[in-house]
Amino acid sequence: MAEMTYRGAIAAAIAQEMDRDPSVVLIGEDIGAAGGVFKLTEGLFDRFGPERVRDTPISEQAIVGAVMGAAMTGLRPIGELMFSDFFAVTWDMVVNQIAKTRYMTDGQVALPLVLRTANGAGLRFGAQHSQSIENWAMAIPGLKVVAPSNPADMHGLLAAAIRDPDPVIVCEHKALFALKGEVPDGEHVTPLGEAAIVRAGGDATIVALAAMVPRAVEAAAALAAEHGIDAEVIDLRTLIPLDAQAILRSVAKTSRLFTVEENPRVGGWGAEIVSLVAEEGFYSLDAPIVRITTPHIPLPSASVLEDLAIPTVERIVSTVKRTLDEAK
Amino acid sequence: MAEMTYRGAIAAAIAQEMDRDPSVVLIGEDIGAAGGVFKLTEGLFDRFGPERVRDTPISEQAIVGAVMGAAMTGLRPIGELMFSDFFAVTWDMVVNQIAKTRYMTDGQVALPLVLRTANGAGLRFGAQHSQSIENWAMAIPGLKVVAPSNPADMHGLLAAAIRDPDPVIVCEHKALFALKGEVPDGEHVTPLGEAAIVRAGGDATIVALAAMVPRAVEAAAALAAEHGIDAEVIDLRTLIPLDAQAILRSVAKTSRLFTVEENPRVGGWGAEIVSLVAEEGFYSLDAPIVRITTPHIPLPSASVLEDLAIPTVERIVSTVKRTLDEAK
Amino acid sequence: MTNASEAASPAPPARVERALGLSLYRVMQQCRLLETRAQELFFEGLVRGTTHLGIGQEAVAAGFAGAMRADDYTFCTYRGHNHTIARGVPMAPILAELFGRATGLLGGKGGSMHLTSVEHGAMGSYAIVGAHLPIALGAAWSAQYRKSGQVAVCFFGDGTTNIGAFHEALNMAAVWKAPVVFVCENNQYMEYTPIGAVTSVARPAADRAAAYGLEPIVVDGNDVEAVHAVATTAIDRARAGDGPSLIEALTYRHGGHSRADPGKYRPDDEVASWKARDPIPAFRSRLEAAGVTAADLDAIDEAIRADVAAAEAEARAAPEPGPEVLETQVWADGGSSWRN
Amino acid sequence: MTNASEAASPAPPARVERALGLSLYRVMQQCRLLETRAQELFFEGLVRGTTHLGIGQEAVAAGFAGAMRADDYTFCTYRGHNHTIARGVPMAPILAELFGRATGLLGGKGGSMHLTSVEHGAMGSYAIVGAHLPIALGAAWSAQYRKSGQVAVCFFGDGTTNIGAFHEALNMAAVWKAPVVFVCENNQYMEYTPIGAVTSVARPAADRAAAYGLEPIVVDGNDVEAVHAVATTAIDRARAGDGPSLIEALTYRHGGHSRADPGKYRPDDEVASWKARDPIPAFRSRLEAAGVTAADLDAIDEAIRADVAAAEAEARAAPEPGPEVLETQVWADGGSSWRN
Ligand SMILES: Cc1ncc(C[n+]2csc(CCOP(=O)(O)OP(=O)(O)O)c2C)c(N)n1
Ligand SMILES: Cc1ncc(C[n+]2csc(CCOP(=O)(O)OP(=O)(O)O)c2C)c(N)n1
Ligand SMILES: [Mg+2]
Ligand SMILES: [Mg+2]
Repeated sequence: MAEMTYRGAIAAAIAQEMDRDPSVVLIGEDIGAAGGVFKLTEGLFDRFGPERVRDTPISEQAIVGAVMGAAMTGLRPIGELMFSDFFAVTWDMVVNQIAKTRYMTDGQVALPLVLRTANGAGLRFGAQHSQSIENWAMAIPGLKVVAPSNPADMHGLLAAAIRDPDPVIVCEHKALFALKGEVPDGEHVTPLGEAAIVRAGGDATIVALAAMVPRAVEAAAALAAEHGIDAEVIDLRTLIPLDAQAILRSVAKTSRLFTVEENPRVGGWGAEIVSLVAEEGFYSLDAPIVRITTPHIPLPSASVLEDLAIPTVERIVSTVKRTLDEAK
Repeated sequence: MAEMTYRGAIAAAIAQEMDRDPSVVLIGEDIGAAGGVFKLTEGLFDRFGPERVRDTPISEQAIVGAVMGAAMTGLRPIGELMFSDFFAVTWDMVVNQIAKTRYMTDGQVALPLVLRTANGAGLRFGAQHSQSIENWAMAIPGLKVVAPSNPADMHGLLAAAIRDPDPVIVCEHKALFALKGEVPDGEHVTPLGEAAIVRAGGDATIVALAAMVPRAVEAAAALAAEHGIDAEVIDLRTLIPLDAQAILRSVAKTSRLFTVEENPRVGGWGAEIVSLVAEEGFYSLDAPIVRITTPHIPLPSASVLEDLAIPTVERIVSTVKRTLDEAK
Repeated sequence: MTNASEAASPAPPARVERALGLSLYRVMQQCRLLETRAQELFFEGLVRGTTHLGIGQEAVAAGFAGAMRADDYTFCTYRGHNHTIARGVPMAPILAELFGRATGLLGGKGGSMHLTSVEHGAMGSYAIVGAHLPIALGAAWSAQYRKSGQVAVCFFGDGTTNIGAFHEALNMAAVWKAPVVFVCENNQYMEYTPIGAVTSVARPAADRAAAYGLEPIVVDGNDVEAVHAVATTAIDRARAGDGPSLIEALTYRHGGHSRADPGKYRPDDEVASWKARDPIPAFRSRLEAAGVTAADLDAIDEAIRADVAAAEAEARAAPEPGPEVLETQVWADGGSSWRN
Repeated sequence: MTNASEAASPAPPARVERALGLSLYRVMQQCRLLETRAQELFFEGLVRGTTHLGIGQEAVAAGFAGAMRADDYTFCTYRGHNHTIARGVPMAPILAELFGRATGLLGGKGGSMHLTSVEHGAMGSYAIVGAHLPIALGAAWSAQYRKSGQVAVCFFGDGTTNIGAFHEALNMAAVWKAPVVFVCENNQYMEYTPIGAVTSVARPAADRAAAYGLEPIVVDGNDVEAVHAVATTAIDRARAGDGPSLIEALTYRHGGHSRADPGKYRPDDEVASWKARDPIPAFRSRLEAAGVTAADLDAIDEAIRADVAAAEAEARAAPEPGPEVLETQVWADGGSSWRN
């Protein structure tokens, strides 16, 4: 085990896979000589050279299109979109081309590619640089979606995404870049599609993702300490494939479900989890299912406002407490 | 009352608003002299001239950007995107610019604009020309979303969208273009945000939108005739603003909820309706909530496959029947 | 087969050697005869959804395909039947795809707008204007990285030069010296709108070449020999590592934009003058002037007619796809499951 | 204030008349002194999130703003402080916005990257590269339709010339003869990457002008008089109905791209040579050569310093926004309610 930052785990996972497979290449803006604006790809250019770590112009459609063209002709390319908000500029390439081509060609075209991106809020960057777009990607058949919450998962899931035969969107959470944690030594790969029960509990299930996981864990501790509520916390880790069974099993035990997400109120991934349980776990439930989300607003830049917008530990605690109280 | 097609109602509503307000202008590809590839804007060019009905190059980013710039400087522009799939090409303009600018500028910038688009499946156009993207738009704070199911609503809601002070996405369903219906004479405007109870019933609530409304109505008739199940059918008409109360009131009465949508399985608008009721209407429910959707696949082009993918009357009937049977 | 230019001065003899000439002719006729039949079948209701025919533009497809190596890549648009045929993809699965049958090239999942045959280097037909230019660049980048010597050829229309993806792909290809040839088939119209009405320059592709440090190249897209020559030069250049080219081929679609569009927005004399320059009879005359007999050419036509008829019979007899394929091939495991 | 070019040949006298000269100088100094202080405050932690400074590029903002009519429109990028100041927006709400205070220009909702003041014609700062070019075109189209005589001026960087929206906006503006002036501030870098490394032509904007039927126009972006002259011509042309222009202004940012970036990827001598061509001391010398006294100029500087200090004090004293504004102004009814 080595201690590593979430940021460091990204470059380490990419290096691990580039060492292993010469068809892995990386392109994006300022990722090469400069090592990326968030220093996520530092050292890769020096180690693997300009043919494998390539700087691009500001041309997100060309970046993502090129990644697709390379993937269909024998490479395993990784494209970086500096901020996840920029997916909007190249959404056609992602949803109409990459996501649909295997199906449209009845399996003739394989697209083993990764699109990595800095996702989420917390850095006071304002509405156009702080979004959480994992829910956009989740709604598109043909994409897989990964959003790790800690360095070990960042490393393991990114490596798995690079090896995966399908297009994978990897959401790297900006607020977690400096987070430190243990990462197993040796080749570390974590299968896509397995949620992690990060805290076991019997009274309520809290489903979270990425930067909301540490908050959910902290909230669960507070709920136990202050209110005697023993919550189970599930880190989804990947939205697609979704570990639906982990959620259903947990709800079967706890009978109460909460989701904690950075997405704006309407149409976030939480709604999908709720819908799954409202259909398949309905008879286990004994309280309303409550989503804890950002309000349905663009994200504000001022620190106090941004902090108010994103779900807090206090909001999780009070929502769970109130819902369980009312259900009694 | 005049009989009109859904297609005709579009041009009629635009003409009504252009007559009324000289700041209303229309741009898009082939919409002028040619009257649009679906003949949705036929006659407008001859009547209002090239300054108000303007053909554009194939430049969706420029079309939508120009609409935004015009809206912030005194016009009430309408932009046409020929197929809703093309929203992906200009998604940045829609979600990062149009949706966020009022909030980011703390209300300085008003954006009274409409983006109209041919949405939905049924014409065997394949995966890149058949999508239902109303769920994409619904998830973006700052956008309003309209999706009419009949000529009268098409006329009334489009007129309301043009008068609305906010950006409105109007989804015009391709499979309904030829549908005929009565449209009230005189200035016909239908407020945004009011669902319609198109069939009253006490045993189950079926929430539908656009082309799924006639199917839900037909299914309700079959459920009554064949199975003695008396379903209430709600046509949402607008997703944002959402008539949540209409849904909650209905579920309070029927205790069972179904949604019928063209969206792929994961992350459709149905999930938002389910989540709303699973939280706020939970104690009324006595059966699982079931979404009837397209599978989580891109849309196939072959007629038989496309017909299998989109929710059918039979699928609605059997799903409602089975769910109610199992709940007994 | 009558020759539309008979009334004019006699055709000069073909310059290309006989085998190549016959092959270019054959490919153009394959395109023409298959599409002509497909259009009839659209009106009969057998071809469903939509079609975008390239009748009149065959010389571009044949000229380029004839200059490509078997492992080179073709990227084209919804108006892609010609390019797919030109790479040697058999007719029966193409027609079956247009009919939406199980034996279709894409199993009925893609349709007319998405013809693809990876084994023939036909890397897809793309229906969002402009999207495939960056994708073709990506294939070229891959070939460059793999040092495979492959070249990507990317076809698109005049209207496509005004969309953002065009610009991004051209710039990045030029910076990377990627082995890709961008071919604008300037058929004068973006759907129903004359290209000049929505474009800030007279030659939508050629007048943009300098913006990417490239030479402006214009070719008579109805002269299959001229196309073949330009294609050979550009492909050789790409293969040699000298980077991309942007070529504007002037041509015309004889029919409407798609489906049942009769193309009435076009002046009659414009249509007539372009039809008089139909690439197929023009090239036939040249071949004859170079000594190929009418009988040889007629035999080719007949063989193709027979192929089309056989393909049609096969496609008609093919079953509709069954429900079991609806949810296959969303992901690489062959299925559509997104959860456990 | 020392003059960096003192060592070189003496400055030629300013050509513009005194009042305009002083005004251009004042605007440049306002930009410089406010941004210099903002940077210090960023390192103190008072300015949050991010900033992108235009120190070194002030001549472009001042030269253009000085040529605009009060009701003309400015569209700029995240590197937009200069352009916002140049339109006359007061300093206190700008600084308060950078601090995230309730009295900020955007109530703390937008931040440094989105400065907007509609009443001053500052129609927004846009943080997705390229997005505002089509939006500026739309404002110009609106002015054209309303026959208001207004012109939209749109500023962007060299890196922006490689994104699709640039291409679409330029073509559509040219076809529509829209009254918009596109101004590329070529500061030689796209973030940390030299523009030449990712661009297929030497002059990223000027070498693209012909692709839209426009004249290539290059101006010394560090010479405020030259900028003002070019701006006047282009704005007049747009106002007269003669359509858009694309202008490339050569300039340099003295500091890094954003936040704490020290800009170390740039060669020292390159930085030094551009700093020696700092637009402000250069213009000061010209003003002095034209007879403006150092005392007059010092007085301007002092007044601006006092303004900056007052703005800072005001912003420091301002309250943080309260929770009650979090959900306001999503929609025109003032709120965020999306349901009943
Ligand atoms: C992004 C996008 N916008 C619009 C369309 C609709 N559309 C399909 S073909 C076409 C015209 C294309 O013209 P051109 O590039 O000249 O190709 P041609 O059809 O003439 O071969 C348009 C506007 C589309 N498919 N994609
Ligand atoms: C679509 C998009 N891609 C990438 C970025 C990240 N980014 C912000 S500024 C910048 C460089 C812009 O360079 P240039 O246009 O020269 O402007 P400058 O910063 O030099 O003023 C980049 C890549 C962005 N904001 N938007
Ligand atoms: Mg064309
Ligand atoms: Mg720059």
